[in-house]
Amino acid sequence: MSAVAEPDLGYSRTEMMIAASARGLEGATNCFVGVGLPNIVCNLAQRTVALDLQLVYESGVFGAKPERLPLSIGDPTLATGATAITSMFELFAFYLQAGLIDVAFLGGAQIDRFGNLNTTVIGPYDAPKVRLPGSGGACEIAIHARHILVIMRQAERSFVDRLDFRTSPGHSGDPAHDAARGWHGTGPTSVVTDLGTYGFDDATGEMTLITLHPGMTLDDVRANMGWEPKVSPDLGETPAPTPEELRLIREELDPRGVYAK
Amino acid sequence: MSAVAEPDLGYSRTEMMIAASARGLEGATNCFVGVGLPNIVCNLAQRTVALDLQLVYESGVFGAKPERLPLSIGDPTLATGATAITSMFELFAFYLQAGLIDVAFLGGAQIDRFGNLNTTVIGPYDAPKVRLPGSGGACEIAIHARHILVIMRQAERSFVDRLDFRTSPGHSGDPAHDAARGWHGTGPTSVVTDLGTYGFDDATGEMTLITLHPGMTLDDVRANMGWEPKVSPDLGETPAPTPEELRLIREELDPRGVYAK
Amino acid sequence: MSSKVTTMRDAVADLVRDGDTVAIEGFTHLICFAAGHEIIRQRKRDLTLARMTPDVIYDQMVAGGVASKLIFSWLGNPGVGSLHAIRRRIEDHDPEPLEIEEYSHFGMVCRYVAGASNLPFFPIRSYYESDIPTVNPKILPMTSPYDDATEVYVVPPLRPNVSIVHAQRADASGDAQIWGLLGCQKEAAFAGERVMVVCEEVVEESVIRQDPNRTVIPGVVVDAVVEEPFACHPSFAQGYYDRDNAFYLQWDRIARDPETLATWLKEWVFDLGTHADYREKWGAAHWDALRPGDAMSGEVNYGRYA
Amino acid sequence: MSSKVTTMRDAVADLVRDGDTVAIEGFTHLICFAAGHEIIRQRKRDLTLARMTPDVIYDQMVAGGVASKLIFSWLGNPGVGSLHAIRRRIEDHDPEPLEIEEYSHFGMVCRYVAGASNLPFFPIRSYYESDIPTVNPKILPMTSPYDDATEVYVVPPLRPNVSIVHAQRADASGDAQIWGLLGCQKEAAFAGERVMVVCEEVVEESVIRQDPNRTVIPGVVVDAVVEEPFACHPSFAQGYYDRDNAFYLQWDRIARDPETLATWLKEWVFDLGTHADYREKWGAAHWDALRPGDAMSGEVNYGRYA
Repeated sequence: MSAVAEPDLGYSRTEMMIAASARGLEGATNCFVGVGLPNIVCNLAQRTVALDLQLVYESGVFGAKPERLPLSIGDPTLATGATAITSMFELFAFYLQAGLIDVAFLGGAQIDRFGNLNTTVIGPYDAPKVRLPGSGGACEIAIHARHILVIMRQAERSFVDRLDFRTSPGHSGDPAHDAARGWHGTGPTSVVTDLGTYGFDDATGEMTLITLHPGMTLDDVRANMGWEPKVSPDLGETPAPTPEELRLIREELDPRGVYAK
Repeated sequence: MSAVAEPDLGYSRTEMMIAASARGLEGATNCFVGVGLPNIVCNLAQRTVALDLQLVYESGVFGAKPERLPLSIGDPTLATGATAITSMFELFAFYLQAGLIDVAFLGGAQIDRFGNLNTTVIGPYDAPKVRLPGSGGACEIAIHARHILVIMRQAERSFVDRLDFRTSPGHSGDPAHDAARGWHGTGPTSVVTDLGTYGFDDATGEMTLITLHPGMTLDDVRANMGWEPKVSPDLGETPAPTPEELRLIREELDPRGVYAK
Repeated sequence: MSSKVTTMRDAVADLVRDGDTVAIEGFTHLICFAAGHEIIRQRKRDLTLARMTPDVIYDQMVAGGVASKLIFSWLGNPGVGSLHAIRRRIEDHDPEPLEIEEYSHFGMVCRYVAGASNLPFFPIRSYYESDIPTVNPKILPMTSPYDDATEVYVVPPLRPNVSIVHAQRADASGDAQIWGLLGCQKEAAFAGERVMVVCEEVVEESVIRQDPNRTVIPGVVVDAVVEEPFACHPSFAQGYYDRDNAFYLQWDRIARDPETLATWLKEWVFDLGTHADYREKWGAAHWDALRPGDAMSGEVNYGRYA
Repeated sequence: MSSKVTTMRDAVADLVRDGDTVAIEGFTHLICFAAGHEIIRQRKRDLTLARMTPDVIYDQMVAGGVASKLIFSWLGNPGVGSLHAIRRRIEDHDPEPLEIEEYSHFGMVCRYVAGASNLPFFPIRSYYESDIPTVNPKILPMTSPYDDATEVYVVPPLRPNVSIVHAQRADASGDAQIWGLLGCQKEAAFAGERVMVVCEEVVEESVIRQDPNRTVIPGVVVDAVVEEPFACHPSFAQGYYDRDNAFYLQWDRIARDPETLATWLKEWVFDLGTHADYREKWGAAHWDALRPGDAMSGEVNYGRYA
């Protein structure tokens, strides 16, 4: 990404991302959790804005109560003490495809202005410059989870005008088309980056900057995306992480600073 | 049925049916068990000709070891001590439809000369004279179990020239057609009645009398079926139940004579 | 998590509406007779009753006048014989006709799986050369998209307005654990628009969390939890009580005669207020006689990863 | 029942043939690395390796030269990053090309379900407006037989020539019990033409029969049973040992450099005769450090009905 100085605000840009993302889970009943940041985000939300949030993992776990920060979506700490463990067939068929999943986190190597995501390949599919992991469950999660929250660090090469490959569908750019899809999911609801937070415009489905994180500027945003960003007329500032949010992240959720440093 | 005198042979006609059916399980590895007589038959076979026979129940039990004679295919004694219990979806999809079932028992209110079975209705479907239970699993069992053994008391109204309703397919009468079906099942292999035992002719798929039970005559058979029976040129006599078979039936399997009397 | 625990009376009043499609599932095991009795008692009307095996419970409900249609795959008193009240409605329209829609067992199971999975159809290799599709136009043939020569049949999803399933134990959120025969309890619960879990015991959430692989139905699909011991009688609950086979045999006699049946319904359903009255009327000795011996599962270790 | 218990060496020699499609399944949990190492050691060739998540084990096998094709849905070192040996083959054809065929997770799972069920296709609501079907012609759109406006995609059955699944325990006939994450162990086992069950412990049949609902794979589909403790390392076996995350991180470093990787394979696979040698080489302290504390399931009562 274009160099954006790390402002000395008493917290890292990653901590800001985590706190802002967790607030997006207010009111959520359950969340399909990915590994890494979404995992901390969900655990933070469980302790702040969504006390009854049930953690769902594509590995087949519903209602996980991890005693330690899971190292992957298949950590044994997710199984012990969970509410239910099911086959992956049932997790995807009976929970996800059936429309029981409220919120899911997705990310990717590339995102476009409509929230379409690429986790498959950089360059041509048959002659890849970089071979990425592929869909995993992302393709069906994007279609069936009622709300999609995207958490991604921002850079010109990842916020692109045109994806090299569309792994997971976002908005189409035609809201009438989107409404007629008949999917459970309403597509991406928000994008949280290390620079700001975005919503999606109801009329066009386009990503729209809603708040800048403290210390970030519109120029920082422009320098780190491949299209001219749409900006909310009410552009505001993201509230900084609270002391309690920072305490939870640093002392309880990621004491070794693996993810949040 | 037309009255056939119960000959005084030291065993009942039902006991003869049970013993003859059990011998048909020689070499079988597993058997889809129905309630009633097939249940005693399988338990007898486990003690005589098929020591490793695994009992499978459509209720989702594989490898049952009932401590008492089950009262239905869903008796709790089938679950306790079984090898595996599975959902009915998996029992039908992963075991039966996948071709893992070696032998299954079927019966019905009507059978025709090709082993097609009616368990649905006597009279017209929309204005039934007698409403029968319907298929249960019989329709798919008939298609997927590698061998079908039929056990039925013989009578003119049940061994009919023309079924009122074909619930479960048997042979079509055209062996070339049958071979091209691509089903796991080879269709009905034998029929054991209280009068004799039948096979099915390779060239025509037609039911053929192979043995008469002791004391029974060809006239008894003719009087109790709705078509002129095909008779094997080697027509023989069914060996009578052995003392050990009778002891097992009377003392271990059905001491109260509920089924075998 | 807020508690969903309520009484059978309130759960039926809240969840079951006239005209609904209702599935009380349980394959021989865990058939919730108590819920059926409460539906009769509350004089629900015009229900479509779905069940693989209508069993004695639907014979009672059909006799009780709550149903106008049956969806099923095997219509009998298991191990005993016929369901006489249902047969009278089908064969003689006595006292009125009963619409039927029938499948094979696998077809019914796959209807629930499709309903639970939000699939518009489910393919199975069944019904070949059977007359069943000729009397049920919802069962359709199709060829495989990969191979025109491969034919399957499809069944449509079944999404009951209300699914009622019994479990040995559940917590107050509705996370339910079942052992022994599973039938299609899970599929029916996930397929239901509204779901009632009845159980022998409401237990602490910690009991459920000790053995998460035992959980068959998660609370996320459950609307109401009712604790009702012996609610499956004369059916059984593995490890809790045996099937009351004498009653299944008795029912054959009761149901043969419409008047005897009406008397039975009055005495055992309408004149009782709750299933607790039913338990008391049978008496403690009856329940004691149905208790099995012990056959413990043993424990496994999930491991503590802290 | 005759015993199917054998050694890893004999099981791999008997069941895995050059050119086979092999699935070593296990979603993060119960990934049988020991079987992968034995396949490398026996220099099997031209295998198509199927797995939802190729993980470090397929990076090792691909580097070991056994594979010409991958079928998968997520290609990475979970929680760490890339699989470098596989990426070199795909991106740079180094040392030779590697064919790939990819799905989403749900697509892969349903391929196994179709294979396990003898279904010619499986319908799912996925792949809408995704580019995945454009690069995988086996994923086809179709409309519902009930409603032309409802589109689904179908995936074809996957029937591996050999499925290798790990379980916590199994009896000598192959009846296998698993707790914790189930992944698609059951579906992969039922889908396999030949099936190897590897387990932490071979137990008496009576242990299995005490808790039949815990049985995930029945012996009827199993050809060989291998007892091999810690066979999943660096993956984990719930209740037996933890994931060795340090090794997953280490692998990132090892696999980045082909020479370092070749040295690792020589030292840890080719120069060892068996997984017992591997266990010994790591040493007892390593295994002790991976043992979790206890978290017992509690028991349930199936009841004795005699």
